[in-house]
Order: sequence, then structure tokens, then C-alpha cells
Amino acid sequence: SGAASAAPGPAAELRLGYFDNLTHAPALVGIENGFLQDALGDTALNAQSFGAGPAAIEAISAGAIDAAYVGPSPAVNTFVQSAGRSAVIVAGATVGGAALVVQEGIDSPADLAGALIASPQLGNTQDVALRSWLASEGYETSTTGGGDVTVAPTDNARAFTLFQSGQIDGAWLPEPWVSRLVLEADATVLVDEASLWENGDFPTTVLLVGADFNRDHPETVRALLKGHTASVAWLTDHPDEAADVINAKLTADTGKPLSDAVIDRALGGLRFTNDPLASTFPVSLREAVAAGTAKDGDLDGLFDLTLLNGVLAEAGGAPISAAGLGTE
Amino acid sequence: MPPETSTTSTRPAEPAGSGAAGHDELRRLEAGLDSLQAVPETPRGAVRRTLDGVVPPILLLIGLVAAWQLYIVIARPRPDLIPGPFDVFGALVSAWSSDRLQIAVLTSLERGGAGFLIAVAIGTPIGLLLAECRPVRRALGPLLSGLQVLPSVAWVPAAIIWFGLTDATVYFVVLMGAVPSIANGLVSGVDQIPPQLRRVGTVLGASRLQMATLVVLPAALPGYFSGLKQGWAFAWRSLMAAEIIAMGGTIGFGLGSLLQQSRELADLSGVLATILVILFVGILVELVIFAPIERRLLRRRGLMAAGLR
Amino acid sequence: MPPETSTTSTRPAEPAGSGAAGHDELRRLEAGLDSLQAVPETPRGAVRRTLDGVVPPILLLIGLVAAWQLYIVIARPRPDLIPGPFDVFGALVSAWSSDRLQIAVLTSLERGGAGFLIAVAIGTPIGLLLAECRPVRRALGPLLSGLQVLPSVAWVPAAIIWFGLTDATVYFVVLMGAVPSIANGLVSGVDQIPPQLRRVGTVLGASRLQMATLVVLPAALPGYFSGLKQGWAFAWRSLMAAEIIAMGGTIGFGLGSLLQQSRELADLSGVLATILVILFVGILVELVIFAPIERRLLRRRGLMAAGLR
Amino acid sequence: MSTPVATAAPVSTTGLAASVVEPAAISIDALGKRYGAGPLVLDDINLRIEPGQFVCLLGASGCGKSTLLNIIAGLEKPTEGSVTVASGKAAVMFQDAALFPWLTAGRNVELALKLRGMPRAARRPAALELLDLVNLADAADKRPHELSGGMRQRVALARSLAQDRKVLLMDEPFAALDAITRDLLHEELERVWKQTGRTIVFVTHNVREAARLGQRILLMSSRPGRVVNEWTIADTGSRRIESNEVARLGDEITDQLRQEIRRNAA
Amino acid sequence: MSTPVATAAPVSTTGLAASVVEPAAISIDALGKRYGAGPLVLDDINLRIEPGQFVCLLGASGCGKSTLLNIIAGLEKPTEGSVTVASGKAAVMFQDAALFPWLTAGRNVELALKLRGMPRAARRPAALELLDLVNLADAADKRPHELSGGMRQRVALARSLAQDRKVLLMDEPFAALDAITRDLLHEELERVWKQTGRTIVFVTHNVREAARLGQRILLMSSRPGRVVNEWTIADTGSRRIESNEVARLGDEITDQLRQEIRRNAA
Ligand SMILES: Nc1ncnc2c1ncn2[C@@H]1O[C@H](COP(=O)(O)OP(=O)(O)OP(=O)(O)O)[C@@H](O)[C@H]1O
Ligand SMILES: Nc1ncnc2c1ncn2[C@@H]1O[C@H](COP(=O)(O)OP(=O)(O)OP(=O)(O)O)[C@@H](O)[C@H]1O
Ligand SMILES: [Mg+2]
Ligand SMILES: [Mg+2]
Repeated sequence: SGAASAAPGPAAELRLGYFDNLTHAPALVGIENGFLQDALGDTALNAQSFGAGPAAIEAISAGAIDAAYVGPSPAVNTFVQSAGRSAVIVAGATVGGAALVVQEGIDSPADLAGALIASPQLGNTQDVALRSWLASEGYETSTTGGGDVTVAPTDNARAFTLFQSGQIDGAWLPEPWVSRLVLEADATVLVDEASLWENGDFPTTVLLVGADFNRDHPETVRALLKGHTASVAWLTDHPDEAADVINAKLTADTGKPLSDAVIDRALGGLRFTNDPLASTFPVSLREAVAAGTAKDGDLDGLFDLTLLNGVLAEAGGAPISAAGLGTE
Repeated sequence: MPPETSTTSTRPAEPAGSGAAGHDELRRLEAGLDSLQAVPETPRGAVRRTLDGVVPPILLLIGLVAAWQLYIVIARPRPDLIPGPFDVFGALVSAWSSDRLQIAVLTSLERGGAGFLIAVAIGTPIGLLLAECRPVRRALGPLLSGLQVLPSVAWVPAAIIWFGLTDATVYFVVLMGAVPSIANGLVSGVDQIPPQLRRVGTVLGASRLQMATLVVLPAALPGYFSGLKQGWAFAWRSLMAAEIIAMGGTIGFGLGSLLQQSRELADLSGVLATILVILFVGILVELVIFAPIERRLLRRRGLMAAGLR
Repeated sequence: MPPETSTTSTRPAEPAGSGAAGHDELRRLEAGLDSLQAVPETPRGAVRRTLDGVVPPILLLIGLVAAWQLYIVIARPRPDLIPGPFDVFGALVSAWSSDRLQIAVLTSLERGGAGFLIAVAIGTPIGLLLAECRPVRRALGPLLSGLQVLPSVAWVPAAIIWFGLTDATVYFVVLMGAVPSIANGLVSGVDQIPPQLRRVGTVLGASRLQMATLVVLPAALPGYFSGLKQGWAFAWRSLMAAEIIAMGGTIGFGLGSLLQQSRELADLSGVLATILVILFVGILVELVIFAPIERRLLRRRGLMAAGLR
Repeated sequence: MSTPVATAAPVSTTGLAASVVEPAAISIDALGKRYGAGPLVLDDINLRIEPGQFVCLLGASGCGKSTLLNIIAGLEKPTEGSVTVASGKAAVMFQDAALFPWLTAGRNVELALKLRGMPRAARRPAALELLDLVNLADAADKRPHELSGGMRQRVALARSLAQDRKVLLMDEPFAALDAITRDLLHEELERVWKQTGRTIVFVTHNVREAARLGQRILLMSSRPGRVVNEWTIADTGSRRIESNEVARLGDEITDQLRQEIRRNAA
Repeated sequence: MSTPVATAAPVSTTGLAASVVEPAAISIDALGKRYGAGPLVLDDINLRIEPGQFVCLLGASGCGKSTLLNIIAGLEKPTEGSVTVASGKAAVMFQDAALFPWLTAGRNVELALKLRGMPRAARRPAALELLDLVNLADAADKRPHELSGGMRQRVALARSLAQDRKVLLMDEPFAALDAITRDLLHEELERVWKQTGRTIVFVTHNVREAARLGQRILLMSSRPGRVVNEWTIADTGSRRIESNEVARLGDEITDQLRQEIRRNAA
């Protein structure tokens, strides 16, 4: 790739992948408000929107992009599959904001026997959470579609229409879909994923950088992290303005803004932070392996938080721990 | 200008055709000619020929795999981008031991087979109608050929909207792929019947029904069969496309789903292993089901190309 | 038993072949035979025949659309499940007026065309090698035929992992679809050369190169061309599959992407409109590019089936 | 041993036909034929063929021999005039044996018997008998592609005989065979004709073949096809095709045929 | 007008060959041939063919005539013995005209001229001249499929002549034609032979054809193929195929040929 072939030093261009999702708010705000480009300086920002984690990961692997905001599961997947050679997580972005919503009449986990429940994508963060929660409730699931409760990987928009027409009994989804289902399809929240985690915190989005790019262009990554932390800080400081900025970017990309009610409810469940919550990753991987959606592997080296901690230290912030899975 | 009459033959006349002795003479002559003209069968050992056909590609395959492994050992590429033969084999074994491979193969074969049979049941009468009824053919023929040009994968999005992520979607796509080629196969099979055979049927006094059952259908069989073979190929292709695109929902878990799942897990070994399985199943169906029937059909009619068994 | 010698002929001998008068006589006889045996051309008006071929399917189409509209008017089905002809037409117009249709058609045609040309450039030498070199053919032939059995859609996930959502993915899939069938077409074209033609070449003293350029290649042309036609069909199918599955990223916006986008917007009118466009483009390429060349090729060799123009 | 007598008759044969009382096997009356809007192929053909007669129809390529035969067989409709076959329908044999390739030789003959309405049990022995008539009893279980061209034509002959029709029409049945086989089949056909008493109309290009086989030889002109001359050979004792008589008759017919052909030189 | 004389010669012709001084056009010595591990197809063939001679090779199906011809043409390798063609290579004509279907008649002939090394400018007139030799100058721009079978064979003949080789080998070149056309082509070939002085080896099944054309007729046995008899016809004045002499010689050859065939009755 053109960026990677340059001599060590700032890259001429940074190609950044993100989703037009509320959970990618730090990217949306960073682009929309110019935090990222400001921090990058002479390096041109080339932001590309993706629809799903695997596509973004494939783009990093193919050298089509240099960095991407993705969910933790795809990040772990590519790291394990490539024996640690594809990409590293350099920062956290979003935590929280996923839940199991169900049709009226399902009031307890016991009512789920024989149900059909959607998850965004096989092996993604919510899919793994759903499967391991079901397992903890005593239900058997299968990646081939059988079991006591059928888990149907279905993209979010489709899950929404299927839920509306009553063809699925529930869905374990990220924001803003939880809010849309609750507000627009009369769904009720059966399980908030936060309740399953210590402190109620679990990573939803992290910032992933291609390993080669991270090695060749530390200055560019550092600049990216500067923009990123600025974006996260802005989001934390301006919860009232966040909705408008995010909607502006969503409208620009997809032509479809979220309703105010949905975006307000959704932002309430999300928290933006630079901490990738490294300690949760081994737990997630164990669950994913148990659910049959990932290979077991060594996560050592998954995080490279040195640059992030440098940036934070400059701004007087506390360092973030890699929980022994990489450099700090 | 009549020639001179009553010129007695000067040669020792020997009217071979007259009388019992003449007939015997003729019989022996004919027997001699028949034995001279009979093409001597040269049954070059079937085993030998099978070996000749099977050994070189297998050697090549082994060579290719060895070169691949060598490359892996020397260049040590990223295993998620270029997995080694052992990784792929491992993926195969793990998919097998977790039963996902068996489920996928069985699901796909079942759906492919059922879809194909439905397509035969639909395509055959359509083909017959087209072949035997001129006005229908003029009107419908071009449309059907047009449908054959349309990649059946284009139907997947429409089918998903109509039927959701259910098996109906898969069957619909399979049918749209296979029916036109089966119908067209039958039409071209009927078209290729030598007109002489129909005339013989007429001369022998066959009724309309007898003509159809005793002459047209058996004569059209080879063409129809190659239509069926092509129909199967289309059904299998369409099935894979539908399974890859329309994954999830209540749709069963087939080879296409396995493939797409491996992709989503960034598991290239799994992807390659599944491709191998798809290839293997395709070749197996060809070899086990279609090839023997076709060989029998063609050999009975002496249509076997010299190079084939 | 030598027959009696010196028997003078009793008939008024007329040695037609000897002398100038005999030669003239022969010339007139041959001219008479030639004119009797020449097959009289019956140029049934080309316009008339085109009309005969085009009118019935168009009438049928109009009838089908009318029935469809009638159903919409009477049954009033949900427009998101069964849109009417006007909805589909509207979708077509709106895609056109927003330039998305043109972009999609051009992108797809460009990629299909470029991919096809690359496939020709790769498949032709492979085919030649296979056709002319026995050991290569024995080893590689079965593998190539096997690849033809593999639905090229199965390559999409692997290609995406290798190349990401870039045009390289699309081209890779198109190549995997088209190259084997082009190579196999050339091989079967060469195989179908009547052995007599090669022998004539040898007898006429053609060198190896002359044999290839003056005899084998022109003789294999019809088979090669039908391989090209099939290769295009595969390329187009594979392209659509790749575009539908691999949407997004830096991948250009083709017809498959338009289809998939319409699906994601649950816009069945758009889906059906795109299917119509895909069908139309497929038929157009066939009619405008391949059909005239094939007709010319076959007519020059008198291989035209009686029913065709 | 035999003394064939050849006589040239006037072109019109209707006067002859009128003087005979026995009903004709085939009678053709003012027959005309054109395909679609094409040129006239057959023009004013009048013929009367006696039962048991062996008639050879001779003419250059494209003169309408096959058309005439197909009209007699009922495979084509005449444009003008009428054709009557006294015994109803006729059996036909083509240049191409046109055996059904998916059936054995025996089954091919049996199929003809079946379509004629013979009960199932009787078919097999009847087919074997017919195949034996053409010296092919041993080949009953072979498929057409395993037979040589001559054997295929013999099976086709057996199949035509299986129809058990008084009239047998043959359209250049031996044209595609090699000379040795053809000579044998001439003897074969002559023997079968004598044994079964069929009325045979035999189309050929080959003057010597016509002279060898026919009791009566009709020469057709080209464009349009008319019967322009005929020869009757009184004695039909077996004649080897190399005999002087056949050769002499052949010379005469050849000369006339060549005149016809020369007329068409552009 | 002509007085052909036919004489039966001893089977072995080597004695004859030894007494002639002029070098033979083709000399074949103790030739044997088998395909792969199959039976012996040709066995101990010894032949000497004089320059300008017209030799007909006669035998039943599968006796090895084509094999022998192909060996002379250099298309097959002999298993034993040797073949020498004095003038180097031979021109060959097959039963199937085997014209290149993508070239017009004229271009087909031109291709032969090109492969022979004739400069481009000279080819067109030379081709037209050759086509005129076979009375086909008008058809130079027609494609093979527009020609009748007889015309195609004439083009093939012109193409063989275009090679300008002393020896012309013909493998049943007229077997697939109708009788009328075949007769004409006999005259045509005879005329061309006389005009060009080629040495011709002509393979046929057809006794009359051989007797009509050949100066020398070789009869081959079957399984294995050997030359079992030969006839030499002293005068080669033009003989119409219906003539008595041809007929009589034909009778004799036919009888011997039939003996050969009868030997093979299982
Ligand atoms: N189905 C047809 N449609 C139009 N014209 C036809 C058809 N069949 C034959 N003809 C024409 O009718 C004429 C006579 O054809 P026919 O086949 O009867 O001749 P033939 O004497 O049998 O010729 P050959 O000796 O070559 O078999 C020819 O000019 C031919 O082109
Ligand atoms: N390429 C071949 N491989 C094996 N056997 C062959 C081959 N060519 C010919 N033969 C056998 O050699 C024998 C002689 O064949 P050949 O073609 O020379 O006979 P022929 O006299 O030309 O016959 P015909 O008169 O039928 O043309 C036959 O038994 C044939 O089966
Ligand atoms: Mg005819
Ligand atoms: Mg031969």
C-alpha cells in the first residue's frame, strides 16, 4: 500500500475504516468535527464506511485501509487467525450499549425455550454474548442453526423488520437498535449486557491499527490517537451536542438520521472511553471458543497502548492497562 | 434407339441369386463381408486406462501441494492470508469433528437434490410443450433462453424479500437456475432428432402417442440428459450462491453458509477447506450419478467418443 | 483365367474423354450436373423472418405485463411484496435519473469486459498448451474440468479475504469463472478438428508452425468461439455474484451492488428493475457482440442450422 | 442363360394403362408438386405400376425422384393430381437405414411388427424369421452402431418387409454402400423380391443398378421432373450386373440421361 | 476404337521389376505393418510401380488398402520393410474432399501452392488455371459448403495437382459420389492423368471402377493384406465403363474378389 511503503515517518495518507453506527460515535464525531484531520496535520485522512466487522478486518488484511474502528470480536479473530501478525488494538472507544430485547409476553429467560433470536453476525461481540448467556441459562445453541434456542445471525436492519413482523422472538443488538426496537417496535429489554459484566462495563468498539502500519508510522498512529482522544473527550464533555453532530454525519453518509428519542435513549446506554478494557478480552475469547465461534489462541500482544499512554500522559491523564496482553 | 436384342452372354453365366445353391453362396459371401466389415473391439484394459487417466492429475496435485507447503515453510507468510496445507486439512478435520461439515454437506446435497428434482418436474413439461407446440415455442422460447442468460444469483435479493431467510428462498433460486436449462435441453434434444427417424415412425404407421413414446422421447434422450446435467450444474451453482448470500434466519446450514461463516470469522483455512469440499461434492455427483448414466446412454447408441471410456 | 483378349466393342464407341471435342462434351455435362446439384438459395425475406422471431415473444411479454397489472389492480397486494409494473418502471426511471443506473451498468460492463479480456488472454495459452501437449493435458485437464464444476461464487469469500472489498476481488472471481471455460472451449475446439484436415495439412507439406496457424487455429475457431461465449456467460454470472456479495469498501458500484442495495432498502421494485436491467444487458451483449460473429463464422463454413438466420 | 429384352416405350404410358384390366398397384394421375412458392418440382406425372412389378426410377440429382416417392408413401402431399396405392399404404426404405439407435436389430424389426399390430408373443419369432431372410439372424442382438453399413441396410429391409405391405418404396437404398456390398445387396433384394412378390419402386442415380434390377426403368427429366422415357425388360431372369445386356442397356440409358443433364448446363 | 488387353500376371512382381532399368516411381520392399499390438494388417508387400502408371488397388473392406496408401504417403510408418517414392513425396486425395471449410475453393488451391513455396503473386492465376483444368474456374469464389460433392472432389483434385508432385495417391476418391457424377469424374481423372502424366495409385472397392481406370489392377487379400493377383491392361485407350471388355475383366476380378471374401466367412 502506498502509505506503508513510505520510509519510517508520517504517512502521506491515513485510510480509516468506521461504521455508520452510533457505537462508532468517536469516529463519527472525530470526522465530522475535524478532530482527526486536525491531529493528523499533513497526513490526509481518508475515511471509509463499512457495513460489518469482517469487511473492515478484510480491508486491513488486504492493505486497503490502515486502521479501523471495529468491535472487539473481529479484532480478536484476526489477531488469533494471523498468529498475532495482522493488527493491534491501540485504544478503546465505546463501552456498553447492547441488550437482549424480546417480544411482549417473554418475561423471563425461562420463556425463551424454542425461541428464535437474532444476533448481528456470527461470532461478533453480541453473538458471543448471546450464546454464552444462553448457555449460562441452560440452553444449548449451535452455530449451524439448531439447539434449544435458535440463534439467527441477521443484519441489524433486517432483524428490526423481522421483529416488527413478529418473525423473530428477540434480538441481542447494539445501540441504536436496542433503542429503536424499544421505542419503535414495542420491544422490552430482557437482559442488559452491562448486567453481565463487572462494573457493568464491556467494550463495544475499539480502535484497531494494521500491525505493519503501526510499526512503520508510529507518528501517524500517535496523531490518530491524539484526534481520537480529543473526540472521546469532546463526547464526554458535550453529551447535549453529541446527538446533533452524530446525526449530521449519519445523514451525510446514509441519508437517514436517527430520531431524537432513539438517539437520546441510545446515548444514555453508551459510554465513551479510551480504555479498551483489556482485561475483558480473555473472558470474551473463552466464551467465544465455548460457543464455537472462535479458535483458541494467544492474545499476548493484542494491545499496543504505549502511544495512547504517551498521548494521555501529555494531556495529564492516567495510563491505561493492557492487562498483560501487550505493551503499555 | 433400342439396343440389339437377344445377345447371348459370352461369359460362363453364374446367376448367384437364383436357386438354393445361389442363396447359400450369397449367405457365405455376406457372412464373409460382415466379418470383414465388423469393427474389431479393442478392449484396452479398462483398469490400465483408468490408471492412465487418474495417475497424472494426482501426481500433479501432490506436486502442487508439496510446492505450497514448501512455500509456507520458506516464506512463512501470515497464516490468515496464506494458510498452509496442514492448516486447511486441520480446518477440514475440525469442521468434521464438530459435525458442522457433515451437516453442511447433507443440507446442501439434500436441498440441491430436491431442488433439482423439482426443477426436472417443472422443466420437463415446459420443454415438451416448447418442443412440440410451435406457437408456444415462438413466444416462450426466446424468454426462456433469456432467463438462461440471467445469472440466477440475481434472484437471491428478490427471493429474500419474498420468502425471507427461509429454505423457500434457496429453492426459488435453485429453480430459477435449473428449470430453463432443463427445458432448453429437452427442446434441443428434440430438435436434434434426425428427421429421418420421425419419417420412419410415420411410415411404420405410428400414432401420435406412439410417435411420442416410441420414437421422439427415446431419440431425444441424449440431449435431454445433457440438459439435465447442465441443469444440475446450474442448480448447484445457484444453491451455493443463495447459501452464501442468504445466510442466517431459519435457513438451513449448507456448504455456502459454512463458507460464508468461515469468511466472517476471518478463517481462510476454513474457507479453502470448504471450497475443496464443494469441488469434491461437485465432481463426486458428476462421477457417481451422471457419468455412468451418460456413458451407458451414449455407448448403447454408439455415440461414445473414441477417447472416452 | 485371363478373359478372351481383343474383343472388339460392339456398340458405337464414344470415348467422351479423348480429344478436344470430348473435353467440351465433358465440360457441358459437368456444368449441367453442377447446376442441377447446386442447392438453390431460398432467401426468405430476412426482415420477414426477424419479425416472425421477434413479434411473438414481444406479444407474450406485453400480455404478461398486462396480466400482472390487472392482478395488481384487482387484488391490490402489498406493494412491498408484489409491486406493479408501473412501480418497477418508476424504480427504473428514478435509478436512471439519479445516474445510479448508468453508473452501475457502465461499471459492471467495464469490469465484465475487462475481466473477460484478461480471462481470454490467460485462458487461450492455457488451452493451447492443453490441446497440443499430451502430458500437460493428462495432468492438468481433469483439474481444469474440475474447476469448471466449482461454482465461482465459492471463490468470493476467499477473494474477499485476500483482496478485501476491492476491485481485485471482483476480477479474481471473474477470472476463476471464465478462464477454465475458455481454456476448455479451445481444447474441445481443437479436439473436434476432423483428423482429415490435419492429414491434408501434412500431405500439403505444412511445417509445424504453418500447421498451427493455417490449419489448426482456423479449424478450431468455432469451438473456441463457443468457449468464449460460455466464458462470457460465466464471467457475467461470476461478476454479478461477486458484486452482490462483496459490496462496499472501495469496490465500484455495479449492477450487483445496485441489486443488493435495493434489497437492503427493502425496495422490491428496485430489485426487480435491476434484474430486468441485468437480463437486458446479458441479452444485448449476446445479440450485439456474440451472435453476429458466430453467425458469420458458422455461415462461412456452412454450419448454420437450417432454422437460424 | 437369360435373355432380357429392352424396349423403349413412348413417354406417355396412359394408353398402355387403359388397356389392362387388373387394378394397378400404384396409379398416379396428372401429378404435380411444388414446395411452397418454389418452382415446379414434378409436372404432370402419369404412371400405372402393375402388382409385383420392379420399377426403377432414374434421374439426375434434384430431379424430384425422392419427392415422387414421398408422395406415393404419403409423406408429402401432391399439389395437383392424385396418387392411389391399391393396397392402402406402402413400406419405405431410405438411403440412410434410419434404424432406431437405441434398439437392437431384432427390436427394430419387432417395433415395426408392433406398430403393425402383431401380438407381443408372435413378434420375436417373426422378427428372427425376417432377419434370417436377409441372412442376419445372428445379428439380432446387436445395436445398429455395431453393424456395418450393408448390415444396417439389410436390417432396414427386414423392417420394411415386417410391415407386410404389398408395395415397397426404396429411395437410393444402396447409394451409401461400397460397391462390393452393393452388388451383394442387389442379389439379396432380387431374391427377396421374388420370394415375397412385392411391388417395388426403386429410386437410383445409378444406371447400371437400374438396368441390373428393374423390370421397368423410368427416366425422369429435371426441372420440372417428368417421366421422359421408359424401358421394359421382358425377362427378369437373374442378371449379373457385369453382363453384356445390362451393359448395353446401360449405355443407351446413360446417353439419354446425359442428354437430360446437358440440357441443364447454364 | 480401343482394344484393351488384360493379362493375369503372377503374384510376385519382383521378377518383372528387376528386368526394367528405368527407376520405379514407387518401390515397396517386404513391407509389413501392424497397429500397436494388433494383428498383422499388411504382410510382405513387394511392389514396383513405373512412372506414369495408373495402378488400381482393389480389395474388400479393412484389407489394408488405406494403410498401404498412407504408408506410401508417409502418413504412417511401416513396421517392417521399406517404401521408396522416387520423386520424394506424394500428393494424396481422400474419399472425403477435406477442403478447408473456411476458405473458398480458389483459396484452398492457393494454400497448397503457398505450402509448396510458390510466390504470392503467382498463386492466384495458377489456382485459377488448376480449377479450370477440372472445369471449375467459375466456382473459385465459392465456399466448400456451397459446392456439390462432385465439385468438392474436383477442387480436391485441383489441390492435389497444385502440389506438383509426380505421384498422386487416391483413397476411394469417388466412393461417396452418386453414380452419374462418378462416371463423369472417371473421365475427368483419365483426362487429367493423360494431360499431366502423373503416376497414380487409386484405391477402390469397386471392381468396375478399377477396370475402367487402371492400367494395372492389384487385388489384395484380407487379414493380412497381401497382393494376391494382378492384371495388366496393355492399351489404355479411353474405355467407357459400360464396355464389354471392362465388363468381362470385371467379371473375372469379381469372382476372385468374392473368393477372397468367402474365405473370411466365419
Ligand atoms: N422440403 C423441401 N422444400 C423445398 N424444396 C425441396 C424440398 N425437398 C426437395 N426440394 C427441392 O425439390 C427438388 C427435388 O428434390 P428431390 O429430393 O425430390 O430430388 P431427388 O431427385 O431425390 O434428388 P437426389 O437424387 O439428389 O436425391 C430439388 O430442387 C429440391 O431442392
Ligand atoms: N489407426 C489404426 N489403429 C488400429 N487399427 C487400424 C488403424 N487403422 C486401420 N486399422 C485396422 O487395419 C485394418 C486395415 O484398415 P484399412 O483402413 O487400411 O483398410 P481399407 O482396406 O482401407 O478398408 P476400407 O475399404 O474399409 O477403407 C483394419 O482391420 C483396421 O481395423
Ligand atoms: Mg433423393
Ligand atoms: Mg480405406
